[in-house]
Order: sequence, then structure tokens, then C-alpha cells
Amino acid sequence: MANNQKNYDFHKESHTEPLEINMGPSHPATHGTVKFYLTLDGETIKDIDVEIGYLHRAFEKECELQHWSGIFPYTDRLDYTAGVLNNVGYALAVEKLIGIETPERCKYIRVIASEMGRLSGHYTNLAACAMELGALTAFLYFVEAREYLWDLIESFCGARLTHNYIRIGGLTSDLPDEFPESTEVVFKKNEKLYDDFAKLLLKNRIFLDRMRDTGGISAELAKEWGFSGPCLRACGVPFDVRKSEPYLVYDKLDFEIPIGSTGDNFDRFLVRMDEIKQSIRIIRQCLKQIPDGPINVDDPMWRQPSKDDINSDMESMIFHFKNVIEGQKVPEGEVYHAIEACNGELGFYLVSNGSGSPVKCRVRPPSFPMTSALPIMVKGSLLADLIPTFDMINLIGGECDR
Amino acid sequence: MEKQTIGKSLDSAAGMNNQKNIENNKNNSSVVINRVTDKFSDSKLIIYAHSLLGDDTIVVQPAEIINVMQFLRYDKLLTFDMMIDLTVVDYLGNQQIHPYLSDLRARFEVVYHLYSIDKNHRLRVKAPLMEENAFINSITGIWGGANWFEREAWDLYGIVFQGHPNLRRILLYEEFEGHPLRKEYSKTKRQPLIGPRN
Amino acid sequence: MIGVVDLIEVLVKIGFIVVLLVGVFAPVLTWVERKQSAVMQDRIGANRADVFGFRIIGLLHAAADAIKLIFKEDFIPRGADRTLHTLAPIMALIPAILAFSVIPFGGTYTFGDREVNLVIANLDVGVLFVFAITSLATYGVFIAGWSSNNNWALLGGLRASAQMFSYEVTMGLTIIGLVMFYQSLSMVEIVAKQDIFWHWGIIWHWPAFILFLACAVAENKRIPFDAPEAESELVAGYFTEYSGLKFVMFWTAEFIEIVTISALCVVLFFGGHHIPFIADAKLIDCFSSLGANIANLVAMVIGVTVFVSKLAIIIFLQMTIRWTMPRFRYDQIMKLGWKMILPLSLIWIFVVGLGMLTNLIPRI
Amino acid sequence: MAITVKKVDRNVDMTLWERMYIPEMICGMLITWRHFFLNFVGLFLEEVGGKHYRRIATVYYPEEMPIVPVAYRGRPVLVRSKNGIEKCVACGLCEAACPPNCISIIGGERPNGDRYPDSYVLDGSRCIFCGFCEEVCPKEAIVMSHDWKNLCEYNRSKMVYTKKELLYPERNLQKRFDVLRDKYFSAYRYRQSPNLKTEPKE
Repeated sequence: MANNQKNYDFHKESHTEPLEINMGPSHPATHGTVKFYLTLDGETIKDIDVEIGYLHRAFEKECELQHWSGIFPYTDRLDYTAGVLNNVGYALAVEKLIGIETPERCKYIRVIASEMGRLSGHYTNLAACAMELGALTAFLYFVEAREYLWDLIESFCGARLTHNYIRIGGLTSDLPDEFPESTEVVFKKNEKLYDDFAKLLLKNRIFLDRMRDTGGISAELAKEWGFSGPCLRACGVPFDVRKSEPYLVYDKLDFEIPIGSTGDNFDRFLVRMDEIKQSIRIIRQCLKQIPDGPINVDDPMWRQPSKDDINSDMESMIFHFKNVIEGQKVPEGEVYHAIEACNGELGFYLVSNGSGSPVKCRVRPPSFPMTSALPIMVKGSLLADLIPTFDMINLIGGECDR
Repeated sequence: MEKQTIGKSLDSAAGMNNQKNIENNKNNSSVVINRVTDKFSDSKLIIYAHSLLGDDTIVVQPAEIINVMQFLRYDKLLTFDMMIDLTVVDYLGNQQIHPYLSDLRARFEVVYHLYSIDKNHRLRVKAPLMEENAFINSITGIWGGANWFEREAWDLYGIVFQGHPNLRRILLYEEFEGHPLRKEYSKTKRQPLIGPRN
Repeated sequence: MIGVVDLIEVLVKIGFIVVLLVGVFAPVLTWVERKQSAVMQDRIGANRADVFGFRIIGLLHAAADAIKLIFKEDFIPRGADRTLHTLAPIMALIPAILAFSVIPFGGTYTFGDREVNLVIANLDVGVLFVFAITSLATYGVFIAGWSSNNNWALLGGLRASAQMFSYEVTMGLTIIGLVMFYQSLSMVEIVAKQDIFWHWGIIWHWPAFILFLACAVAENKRIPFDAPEAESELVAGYFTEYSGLKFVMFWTAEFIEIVTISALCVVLFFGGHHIPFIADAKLIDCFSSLGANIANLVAMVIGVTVFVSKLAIIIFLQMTIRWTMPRFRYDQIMKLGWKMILPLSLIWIFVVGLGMLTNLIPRI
Repeated sequence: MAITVKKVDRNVDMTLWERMYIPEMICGMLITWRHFFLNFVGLFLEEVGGKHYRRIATVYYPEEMPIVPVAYRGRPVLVRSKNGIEKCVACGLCEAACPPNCISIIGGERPNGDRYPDSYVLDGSRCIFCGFCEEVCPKEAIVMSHDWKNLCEYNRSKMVYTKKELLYPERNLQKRFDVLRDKYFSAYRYRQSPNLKTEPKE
């Protein structure tokens, strides 16, 4: 009796076959456009095939046909929850290729703008995760916080989402005069909403049971699969590009990197929650230390001449025409520069042949390798665990499919 | 740079910049490159190495990519445990950027960016490929993360990665003809319309 | 042959309940859900629908929704079983309304020689009847999931039936402590015995109240027990393929069930129509100056308003839970139901039994 | 600089207080009720008192318009100077700089020799409001107005703006010009001259 009990194959006998479902590109949980082809055994996921590419807009092909300075509106649309972060990444890569250095004030403003982009990215991601788990009020508290932040960004960029604020060699415009005061007002409101959000969720047993020990990954596997950003820090690996390779003025600012211990969804959630605090802290320090002075590099080749110069002398007028029509002549060579975006390391690999437009403008998308590792994290767990895991990887269609 | 320098022609300014980088390559090439070059010094595996603009780069024979990568991954001093990025560059008509491209008659170049978390240094490994035999061994065995990057390189550039678990298109639909990021694929090219799949 | 007057009396009561439930409460609850959640989430909420310029802070949205959904196309997907697809919402709606027939929404008042008892069916197995009827709703939900030929709906239907089935068991058990306390299954008697504030169910049975509320919310598939219709996991659960009038039926069934659950809580735990420290008799004779009949009438009106206001408070509580809590995972719901609430309710029955033996708990 | 690392507390061993669901639910409800009653009082006071009592973040859209900051990039418009003619000299720089190529100009010459755009077509359905045209224009002839209301039409051909729809009187754009001249394109944005503040701002 005992041995035939052992080789009794339940599935073969009870003729159950797995249920194949297309969790298709327009499913409410895939709030980016991505499709999961799931084979379910009851509710547990036996196999999952992730299919991306629904938001592929041929970013690289477009960049190869565009001038160096014309690419900025395209970089806004990469990680569209934090537009200005991608601008900063691209601008730093091009400046590294050219070999120019922007003045001190411009570096501080770029740090402020990119930290605000990170805040907006984290607000969006954490709000979406709360909504996917049913806590709609918590979702709206963070969307409201993001709303105030976007009004702030709009006051110096001019647009809420497509910021297009950074240029090669500097910025489009300086910060408005009453910017520090309005920032303080917004941060006070956001901190209150942050506490409400944290009180609603972080001690709540239902939320803890849903997020803890689901979608975990070990540190070695995370490194092997190219994880970076909050998901890698949640595994306990303190890798943050702002700390390991300080760019702009991050070495003058003191801030901490939150790291988790087990690498499951709850750690990723907490790491992002704490990074919001750190970003606010960084922006406050920057607003205190920001020096006065010019915001563009003084090298006439690499920045927009001012209207006074154009009207006053002939040379800069000719130079301006040549730059706009043929594009700025970036010297020959190749460069790779990485910055810390919301989801991880956002790298730009540029190859130039000295003409006005790039030979290759490659974006290293942080969420691309993490989505490829989704089957490892989710296979064998329940269908309901796929939702928080997919949220915490924070796949942004624009950045992953380019 | 006072104002009168604008008068000088633009190309010289670009040329001057490049000149400055090539000299500094001779004297203080970085620790990583020294370690790699003296490991593979016997076989002429390393074609070229430079650290222009601060990025350490080595160019290797495409046939030997596997054991170079294995060495880089499992060597005690280098420990490149993260494969940050894998991409392909199409140098059709731009061979003059890198000297070795023209004498190898190479058109494509598969570019790997590696990073080591504990040692905090980066390396760019490049493998030039000729147009007719555009294939290279897949490194999914060493880093699992390379799986999707290689599928994307196949999808957009048409580089075959031998030994890849399931090399199929990732960003474009299966019935897409051609590889869009190649230089000869013009922007205004249209695809044949396909009916609904099922 | 029942007398004509009795027939009219019962019809008036049924009319009152149906109008109160389907006509007033269900639409108002849709507005309450929108407006309350809006103000809770720092936004404005429904305020657009207006008739001749009167907005009444968005109340007309309920009417607008109803009319819109009635005129929407009633879509039956290809490959769906037509008859079952249309039958399912009816089977989900009817039990919710029927359960209200046993609930006394007022006391017994004498008009002239007639004795009027404000309950439609004065069954002496009222509590049993309610649980029997609400378990019928499971069929409606399951058939809806199975018959709409959609994977998500099937998963939703499976989850819903498993959840409703397992929470009926626990809901019944949580009430047994109360029934032992009042020694009767008839709703009218339970309410009659709660005329003194200290004999209210909540005073002696507040743990049972918490367990009962949890089971009731699970029975009604509202957040946090939202797995069957979790929009993030199963698109819309069992009513994915429903639109138009059939969707309205499912929606009203859900809201009516909220009202039924609140009514059950009010009747079993919060003393039905009684005002805390004023017994019915005292209420009637303090209006006796207006004459016997009118005093009874006034007392009846006050009784019903007290009942409805208690109902509103409990509904408001349920709505707040709806907007504060995240959602359980499906297997956690099952674990909670069978491994936590069931043992707790059994222990509670034992405690009540012990209490009554050593008459720590007074015998009424 | 040493990497200052902060361990995230995972609140692993939940106190009995948290292991039961009810206490957390109650304190969660307290938060949502606080928001509810504060907003409810705010709405009531707003009916009685005035708008500044409002705590709610959203706006009654058609009746109240959201206030738009000065730097806002709305619809690009051609500036019509005080004497009624446009400032644009049809140099074609905006046409070259526009990423989605939605501007097309045909230049012409007036009898007294100065150039003017014979036809200036801006395809509103392709415009991404990036502000490049405003940046590169040497004559400050095209500027991003604060115009964002009812820009969309039912068919695309209506969204193609010709010169007639694009011309905008200069006096309405004065605020935008002040910001442009001060924050965007003034010379002291990049010259390392010591006395920055005293740099003459034309």
C-alpha cells in the first residue's frame, strides 16, 4: 500500500491540466505595457514567459537621425516618471565625451532637479504598489504628494512631465527666485503625507503578509542578473552610483543609502520609502549650499549664446546658425557614463564620429535586466504574488522597451 | 577660451581634444588592463586596449570571448560580478573612429560593459565582427542577465549569439523583417502588414 | 384566509423595505462610496450631475449611473452559456433582499385593537433563515464566474465560492454565543430582550461582534477580503463579462448585502430600534398626551429612524474599512477563516457557556 | 568618502499588538477619518468663509482654473509687435531645431527690404511643447505662451496653425519676455565676470 502511494501522480490521475492565461498588455496590474504568458496550476504559477516591446519607439534609431542637442526631448520619455533624471544622465555622458565641466551652480541645480525626479519616480512607484494591493487611499496620498512636487518642478522646468530642462554644457534656465521657500512649503506637506502613508501600510499585518517573503532573490543571483538600484540594495548590496562613482556634487553632500537584508518585496518597498527621505534631505542641503554664479559653461562652442550676444556681434550669430542647423560637433570617440536613476544604474554609451549627430546613443535601462529575472522570482509562487513583485521591479515601459 | 578662438575652424578644436587623450593612454594605463594584458599576453587575443576619457577598454578576438569573460568573472583580483550592459555598434562608413576596425575589415562591434561591486571598477570589452560572419558565443552561461540583452542585440542588429537558450525577437514582433538599427535600414522603410495572429 | 387588513399591512411593510433598500439605500450607497472616499482622499469627488442646475453635492450621480447602465449594451460573450449568464445576477440579488424579510426594523405598536409588529415575517428561526438565504448567493456568483467563458471570471468564481462557503460556517458559529445568551433564534425576541442597554449584544459579546463583522465583510467580498473581484489580479473577477443591467444587479446585490449585514449587526448587537436608556413603553406614554394611536405612531417613527441611523453609522464604518485596508492574498483569506476565526468563535462559545453556567453572564 | 549605509528595519517580529489585525485597522481608520473630517470641515467652512479654508488638493475644473507658473511652456505663438507686424524674419532656425519637424516657413521680402514669413505653418498635432523654437530664435519672434486650454480639435487638419492663428499681441506676453530675458538668455548666465549682480540686464 505504501509504495503505490508514493508513485501516485496526482495530476496524471485527476486529469488536471494547467490553465494558460495571457496576462495581456492591457491588464490592470501591468501598468506598463507588458504581457505575461502564465501557465497556472490552480493559483500557483508553474511557468511565466514575459513579453515586452509594446512601447518600443525606436529611441536609438531616432537619436541617430537627430542632432546631439535635439535628443533631450527623447530622453524625457525614457523613464517618464522622472524625466529630468534622464536628461542629466545624457548631458553628463555628452559632456564627458566632449571633456567640459559645468560651473558649480549648474551642478547644484542638476542635483536638485535629479533628486526631484527621483522623488517623483519613487512616489509613482510606491503609490502604484499600494494601489495594486488594494490600499487606494494610500495610493492617492502619494499621488497628491507627487502633484505638489510636479507643481514645484513645473515652476522651474516649464512642464510637469516632459521637463526638457538640461542642455549640453548647462541648463535652459535658472531657478525662480522664490524657489527655496516654495520647496520648503511643499516638503512640509509631503512629509505629512509620507507619515500618513507609512502609518497606513508599514505596520499593517495584511500589507506585511502580502509583501514579506514574496518575490525574493539572493544577492549573488541579483548581481548575476544585472540588478541595480533599490532592488539590489534590498538584497543587502550597498551599490549606489552616487556613492561608488560620485558625479556632480554628490561627494559634497552627506546622505545615507538604505539597504535591506533579504531582498524580498518588503525590503524593496522600505528601501524606496527611505530613499524619499534621503532625497528630501539632499535637496535641503543643496538649497543651503548653492553658490551664486553662471549656470552655463563659458565655452562658446557648447552652449546657447545669449540673445544679447547674438544681436550684438556677428561671430556668435554665425556660430549660432551653424550649431542649430548642423548640430554641435562633438569630438570623435566613445564614452560610457552611468548615473543613479530611480530604478538603478541608467547608463549612456555614446559613439561619435565628429559629425552633428551620434553614431550610437545606447541607453542602459535599469529595469530591463530586472524584468528578465522575473521568472526566477515568481515561479512557484501564487498568482497574487506576481503583482507586488512586478510592481517592485518598477518596469517603466518607456525605459525598458526604449 | 577667449572669444577670438571661435574664428579657428571647428575641426581643429575637435582634433585637439582627441590628441590629448591618446598621449595619456601610453604612460598610466589602468590596473585592470595591465592585469588582463599580462594574463593573455602570449596569445594575440587582446587586439587593442586604451582608457580614453577614463573608460578602461579592451578589444578581444570574438572567437575567444568566452574564456576572456570567464577570466574576468572568476579572477580573484578582478571579480567582475555584474554585466551592466551588452550592445552592438554598427560602424558602416565610420571605420575611421577606431584604427583597428579598418585592418580587420570589421563592421559590427559587440560591446560589453562590466562592473565589479567590491573593487568598484568598470571595464568595456569589445569584440569586432565582420559583416558576413556576424556571430559570437553567448555569455548567458557566465551571467544570466545577458539573456535578454543578447536577444535584443539579435533583434535590432541581427548578431547571432551561439548557445543562447532561446534566441528570438524581444522588442519587435516575430513577423518583422530585417534588423532596424543597422545603418542601411532607412528611417522611411515600411514593413508588410500582417493580419491578426490568432 | 388571511384578513384583507393583514394583507395590506404586510404589503405596506414589504413596500417600505423594498423602497428603503433598493430605491433609497442602494443608489445612495453608490454616492456615499464615491463622495466619502473622495473627501477621505483629499479630493472633491462626484459633483457634476445636475438637474436644472441643482447639484445636491453629487447625489444625482447615483441616478445618472443607474440610467447610464440601464441603457448600456447587455453584452454576452461568445461561447458563454446564455441562460446561466443571465440567471446568475438574479440568483445573486434575490437572497440579499430576501434576508431583510426577517429583520425587525421597529418594535410592536398597538393601533386601536390591532397589534402591528414591524417585521415582515416573524419567524421564530429568524437567524437560521438569514444564514440559509445568504448562502444561496454563492450559487449566483459561482455560476456567473463559470458561465462567462473567461479565464479570469472562472478564477474569480472559484475564489468567491470557496471564500463565501468557508465564511458562512464561521459566521454561523460566531452567532451561537449570542443565541445562547438570548435563548432564542427569533429576531423579534432578540430585539425585544435588548430593551435594556446593559443587555445589548455588544456589551457582553464584543469579541463575537468583531469576528462576525470580519466574516460578514468576507461574505460580502469587500476589501480586505476582495480576492474574488480583485481588479489588480483578476481584471474584475467574476463579473468581468457583465455590463449594462446585469452589472447593475451585481452592484446593487453588493450594496444591499452591505445594508443587510449592517442591519444584522444592529439587530443582534446594537439593540435594533431601542434607544439606549429609554424603553419602548416609556417612549409611548411620554407622548400619550396626544392620544394612544398618535403616540404609537410617533414612537414607531422614532423607532424606525433610530434603526436607520444606527444602520448608517455601521455602513459608514464598513465604508471606511473599504478605503483603508489593503487586500488579503487568497490563501491568507482561507487561512484566516479556517485557522483563526473558526477556533476563536468555538472558544467564544465555550466561554459564554461557562459564563452562563457560573452566571457571570446574567440570564435574561 | 565612506559609504554611509543605513539598515532598513524590517519589523520582523511583529508585536502581538500588530499580529492581531484589529488595532492596526483602527489606527489606519483614524488616519482616514482625520483626513475625512478635516476636509469635511474645510469644505463646509469654504462654503461659509472663503476659498483659503480649502484643504482638498483638487480644483473644481471648469469653474476654477489651475494657476500656471510663469515658466510654463504652453502653445508656441508668433509675436506681433506694437506696430502690428510680426517680429519673425523667416530665418528658418526654428524649423531646423524642431525635433518633430512641425514648423514649415516660406520667406518673403517686403519692398523696403526686410524679410517676413510669407506663410508660417506650425503643426499643433505634432508639437511636443519642448521650447526649442523659443530657444534658438534670434529675434525673440516665437515664444511659448501660457495658452493650454482647448487646444485639441476633432480632426487633425484643424490643429495645423497658420500665421493667422499663431500671431499673438506682444503686450500679453510681457511676463514671459521678462522671465526669458532674466532667467533664460541673459549674458550673465555664463560669463565669469566678478560682479555678477551688477551685470546690466538689457
